Amino acid sequence: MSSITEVLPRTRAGVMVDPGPRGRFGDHGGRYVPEPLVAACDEVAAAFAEAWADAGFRRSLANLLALHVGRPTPLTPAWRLSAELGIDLLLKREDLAHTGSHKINNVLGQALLATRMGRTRLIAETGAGMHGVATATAAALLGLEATVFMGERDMERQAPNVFRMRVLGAEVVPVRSGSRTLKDATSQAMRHWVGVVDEAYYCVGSVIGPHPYPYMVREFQRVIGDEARGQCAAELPTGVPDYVVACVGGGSNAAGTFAGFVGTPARLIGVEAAGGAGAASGRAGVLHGFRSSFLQDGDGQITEAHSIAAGLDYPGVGPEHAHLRDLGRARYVTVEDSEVVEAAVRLARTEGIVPALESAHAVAWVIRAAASGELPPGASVLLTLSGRGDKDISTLMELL
Amino acid sequence: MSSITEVLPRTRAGVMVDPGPRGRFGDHGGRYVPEPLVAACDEVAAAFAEAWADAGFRRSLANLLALHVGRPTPLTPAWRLSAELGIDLLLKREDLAHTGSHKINNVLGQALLATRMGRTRLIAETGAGMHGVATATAAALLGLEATVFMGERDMERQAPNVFRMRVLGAEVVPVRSGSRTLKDATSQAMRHWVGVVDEAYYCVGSVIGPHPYPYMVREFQRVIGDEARGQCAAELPTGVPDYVVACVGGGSNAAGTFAGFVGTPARLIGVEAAGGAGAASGRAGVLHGFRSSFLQDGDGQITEAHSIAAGLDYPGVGPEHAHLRDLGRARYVTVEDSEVVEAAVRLARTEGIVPALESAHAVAWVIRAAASGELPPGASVLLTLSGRGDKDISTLMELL
Amino acid sequence: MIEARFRAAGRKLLMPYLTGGLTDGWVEYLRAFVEAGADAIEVGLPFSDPTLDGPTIQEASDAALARGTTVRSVLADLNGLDLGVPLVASTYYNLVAHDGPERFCAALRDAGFAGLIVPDLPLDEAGELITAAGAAGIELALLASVVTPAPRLALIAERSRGFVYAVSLMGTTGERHEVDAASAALVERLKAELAKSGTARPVLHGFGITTPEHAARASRAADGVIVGAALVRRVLDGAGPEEVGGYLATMRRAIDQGA
Amino acid sequence: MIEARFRAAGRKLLMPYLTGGLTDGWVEYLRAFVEAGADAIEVGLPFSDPTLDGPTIQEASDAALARGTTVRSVLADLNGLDLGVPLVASTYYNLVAHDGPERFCAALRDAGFAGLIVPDLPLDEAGELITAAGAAGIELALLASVVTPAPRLALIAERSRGFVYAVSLMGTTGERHEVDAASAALVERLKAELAKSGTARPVLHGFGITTPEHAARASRAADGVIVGAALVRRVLDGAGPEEVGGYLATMRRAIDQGA
Ligand SMILES: Cc1ncc(COP(=O)(O)O)c(C=O)c1O
Ligand SMILES: Cc1ncc(COP(=O)(O)O)c(C=O)c1O
Repeated sequence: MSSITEVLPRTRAGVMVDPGPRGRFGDHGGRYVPEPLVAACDEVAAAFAEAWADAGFRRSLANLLALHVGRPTPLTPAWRLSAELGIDLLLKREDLAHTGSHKINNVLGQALLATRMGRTRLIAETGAGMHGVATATAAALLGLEATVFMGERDMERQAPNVFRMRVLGAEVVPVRSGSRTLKDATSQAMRHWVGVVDEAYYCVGSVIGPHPYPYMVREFQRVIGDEARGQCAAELPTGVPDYVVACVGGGSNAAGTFAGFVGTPARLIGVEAAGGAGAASGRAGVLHGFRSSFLQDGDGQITEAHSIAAGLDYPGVGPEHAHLRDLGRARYVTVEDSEVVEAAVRLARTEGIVPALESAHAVAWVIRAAASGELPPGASVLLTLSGRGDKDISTLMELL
Repeated sequence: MSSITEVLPRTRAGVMVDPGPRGRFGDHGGRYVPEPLVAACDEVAAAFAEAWADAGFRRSLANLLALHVGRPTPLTPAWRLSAELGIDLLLKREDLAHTGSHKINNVLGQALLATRMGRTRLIAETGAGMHGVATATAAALLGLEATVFMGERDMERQAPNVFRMRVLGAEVVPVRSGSRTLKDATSQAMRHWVGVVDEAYYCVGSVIGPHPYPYMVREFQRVIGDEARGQCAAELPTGVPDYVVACVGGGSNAAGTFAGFVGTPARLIGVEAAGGAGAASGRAGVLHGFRSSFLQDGDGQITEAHSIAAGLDYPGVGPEHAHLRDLGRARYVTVEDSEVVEAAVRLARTEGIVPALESAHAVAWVIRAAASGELPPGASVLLTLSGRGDKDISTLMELL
Repeated sequence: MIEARFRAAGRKLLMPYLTGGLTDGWVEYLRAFVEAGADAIEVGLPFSDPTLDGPTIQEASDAALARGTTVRSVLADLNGLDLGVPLVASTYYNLVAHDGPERFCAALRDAGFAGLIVPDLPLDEAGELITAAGAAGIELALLASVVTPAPRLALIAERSRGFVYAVSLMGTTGERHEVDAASAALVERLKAELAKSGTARPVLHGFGITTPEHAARASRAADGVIVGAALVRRVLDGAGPEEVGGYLATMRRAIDQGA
Repeated sequence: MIEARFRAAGRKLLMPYLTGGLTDGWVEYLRAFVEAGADAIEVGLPFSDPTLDGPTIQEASDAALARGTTVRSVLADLNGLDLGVPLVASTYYNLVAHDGPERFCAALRDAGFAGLIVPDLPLDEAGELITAAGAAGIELALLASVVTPAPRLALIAERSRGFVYAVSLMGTTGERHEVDAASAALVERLKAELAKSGTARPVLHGFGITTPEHAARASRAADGVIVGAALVRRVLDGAGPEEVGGYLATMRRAIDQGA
């Protein structure tokens, strides 16, 4: 037993574990919410702690993920792209999960929790619409109502997802304030929640928000990393990939992936949009209930993120990512919109997989890093393909 | 050994087996192609026979289906809809297969075969665009070119799939003749094939076309039925569902599903669009290289099918379905567009699954038959959900 | 009967094609064809889904059907007409199967047809129709293509009646810029097979004959040519019987001079 | 200091709110508020993402920021001004954290502020700011809500300075049609807690006070009211200081009569 612990580098001890009652990840995290929401957050925290310790709850969730979502998702060797890049690239296929992205893993967990707490309605914010679709889906499946807040600008660029939510019976509320994207949708969802805490459960879509959300969402997403770890062990001669790469908006797919590898020697790389790089270019700040790294101007005003990928169009990053960055355990890098579009098309044409533009950020970095030698020849790379590109098809076509 | 054979009803002996060198399913099937295509069909038949007998080929295909497509797809109990209908409904989730429908099962098989035959390009016809997307995907994955013929009318109503094919690098050729739907796209693909048999492989998208296509496509799709049979055995007290239901355009998802159950007592139900019911309302005829049941007028002219689901907008049905109908081994029923839309929305709102409008035909029949008592209370029903509804979202929204 | 007529012609053969019922006075085009020196005429019975035809004949089929043309109406239009050359019907198998081969062939015969071509009916599926056509006195001409292997070519040569239709290029009907080089080889192979079987059925070269030069070149090896889309195109563009017949006459001359 | 001033007022308290830097001569509104009988004034330091504010104050924040307003410019505008009533700053924690609590509080004090409200900083996270504010002589008022459980309410009562902000309804700032019934109960609970801890810090009732009647009703249980969106709405709609002050004066009268 002790030898296993010794193998882990010292700095990693206690990384990606329960952040304690105050939800702290180093300097980050916490619970910066108005007083009317404190009790609601407490209730969620208590319910989650109890549920997560309950084998019955875990079984129900695992069952839903297997029967309804199609987990485990495969680990696909990207043969042709690997050959072109001179590396060994493995794709964790969250694009194959029901509803088309990893968001459903988290949402089913939270929706089950909401049912357990006696709530009858889910509230959610959404950027790309994938979290909104996942929430609408979980609500339909469990017989709950759903209200989804979405920036008007995102509603335009991700129109099919708006339709999907409505077909699923969810109410989609356009948010017209600020940048009319994810940041403002999140603000609006929190405002709405204040008034309905008794009946509604706020289903946060990433590892952001007040405690316990960043912790809880990471736990619900760790199924990605846990599965991938086992799959890599079977697939790779070394058992563990040299690099583990995922895109980072709020950071839930990355957190879930990293959670499976944080105790291994794999290098963890989070890829942000150049125009929305909370971890890579942000400063310490507080928004949406948590302390983390945010884009802000010299006066401390949060600045608008700009990304071709609606799901990465967020000026901050989950608190645990800020912590992993501070620790040096994960590295956060950025790619430009143009690289992303190229990467999406390249993956489509080499592997027959049209990735979500969010996920294409991770692909873009791998392509660049393989070309520059930053990824050494022969390196094994696990990349979480967080979602499929159906929602982005018209954006891609316009740019082709 | 002999006892197993004896258990099978007499009429089922030899049903859904190899249709022999002339590709006959009772009175149906055959190979009605112009002389310049006879050799090409012979070559495909020989290559398929050889490949299908080759464990290495089967392994490669199974590998691709597992690693790339995400097979096996789950069998999802439709809990809430079952409760509402008073039956036990199980959904075979082809909507979760990579690219969003069962079409990929067949396409990967044929694309591997094309590679084996030294072809460098795939030709395909497509209606809803799912077969086209699957073909474009397989081509990208295996480094082939792809040319997809699609009726102009279908290109309009399934525009996102046109984009997907193009992003994947395929050439999409608009077909402006006739009804500008699947029938004409098929004609055009066959015309094109005549001129390029040496370099191109014609990747037919359903259990239609000249021998060996109906047989081969059924074999590549039987993975649906084989998986479902095993899953039902684990899930149902009786081991076998009372009913097995699938939508029928050309009939590939139904054929693949039925193949797994034809030797059981399960009743097989193929659901056609009322406006495109080749099996239920057609007469014997010959088109696109095979003899089967087709919609035609009093003069023997093929009439245009009309369905809200582009993938069912075909005036005929695969020859094996005509045969199963003649034998009474399967029954073919029809549903109206309006029932289909209602069924799609109902499934979305009870199970969180937005089905393809094609697949919603099967759901619509189950809903109707449960209400009318045709499906007795408590009946167990396996329904193949052939694809996801993303492509149909705008159609659904217009009608909601 | 066609074979005998052809042999009697003593020249390279010219068989123009027209889609039956294409225009109001479509039979007038047939008369003009005879005038221009046709040795036989192929009359298409329009089908909704002409899978072996290119854009021109597709358009003609659609136009004819839109006018209300049916197999019956084409046969009625030809009733009692004697053009002095054999008429060969061509259509897709669904129309044959619709009536059943026996009734279909009998109707053809009653309307004065001598032969039949069914491009989507390869040898392997043709048994029933061969029997029915034989019984009705209709000569069923089979198609051979440049990719047909030798043993099969022999069978086709043997079982074809009236003539053998040599599909010279890999493609659909329609106008082309040049005549395929492989065609001469196909024709040679066919003639060799026919010689082996002791018959001297003519081999007509079809598909893609667009200009008088094509016609002349193709009829060097073959016993004659079938000209379709090049004529139909002109009809669709509004040319009258005289004009279309005039064009056919230039082909006739080119063949006669070039051969 | 606020507490002392409030006690000295000897009447139910009225604290109007304005978003700092909202218009060119925004300080004139503050003067009008004093004229209308304000006992203190809450000045919002506009933040890009006012998550606890409803549409009116969101709009005001956006408008102020669009004019180039910053924390520094608001403080500068107030520099040297003595309105005769305490000024209470309100803002979100990011702006506090940006400068650091010490520097932020010192700057407030230098600009003449007496108090501070940070709606997204609950008790549990407030330790650092409580210390810094105390050191700078800024009174940090904490919020209490109708769902705050008893033991926590006691802590809030104990650690709040200047006054306690009773968030009467579950919702964001903004105009409402009626005053929530639960609010009186909250205020009673808060006063009981305050009494237990031996202090008599005033309890101000905020959120949703829209009409003079609301103000009168709310100030029956509470020691006074905070009025925000109802005033800001008028400013946004173009009303000048006199008009807005006039409206506030009707509230003052209603409170004084109704109480
Ligand atoms: C496909 C996909 N990937 C990634 C993201 C970003 O979220 P996160 O960083 O939480 O994984 C989104 C958000 O919408 C998404 O839709
Ligand atoms: C989702 C889906 N289901 C069914 C069909 C019909 O095809 P088949 O009858 O061959 O299964 C299609 C065809 O496009 C399809 O896209």
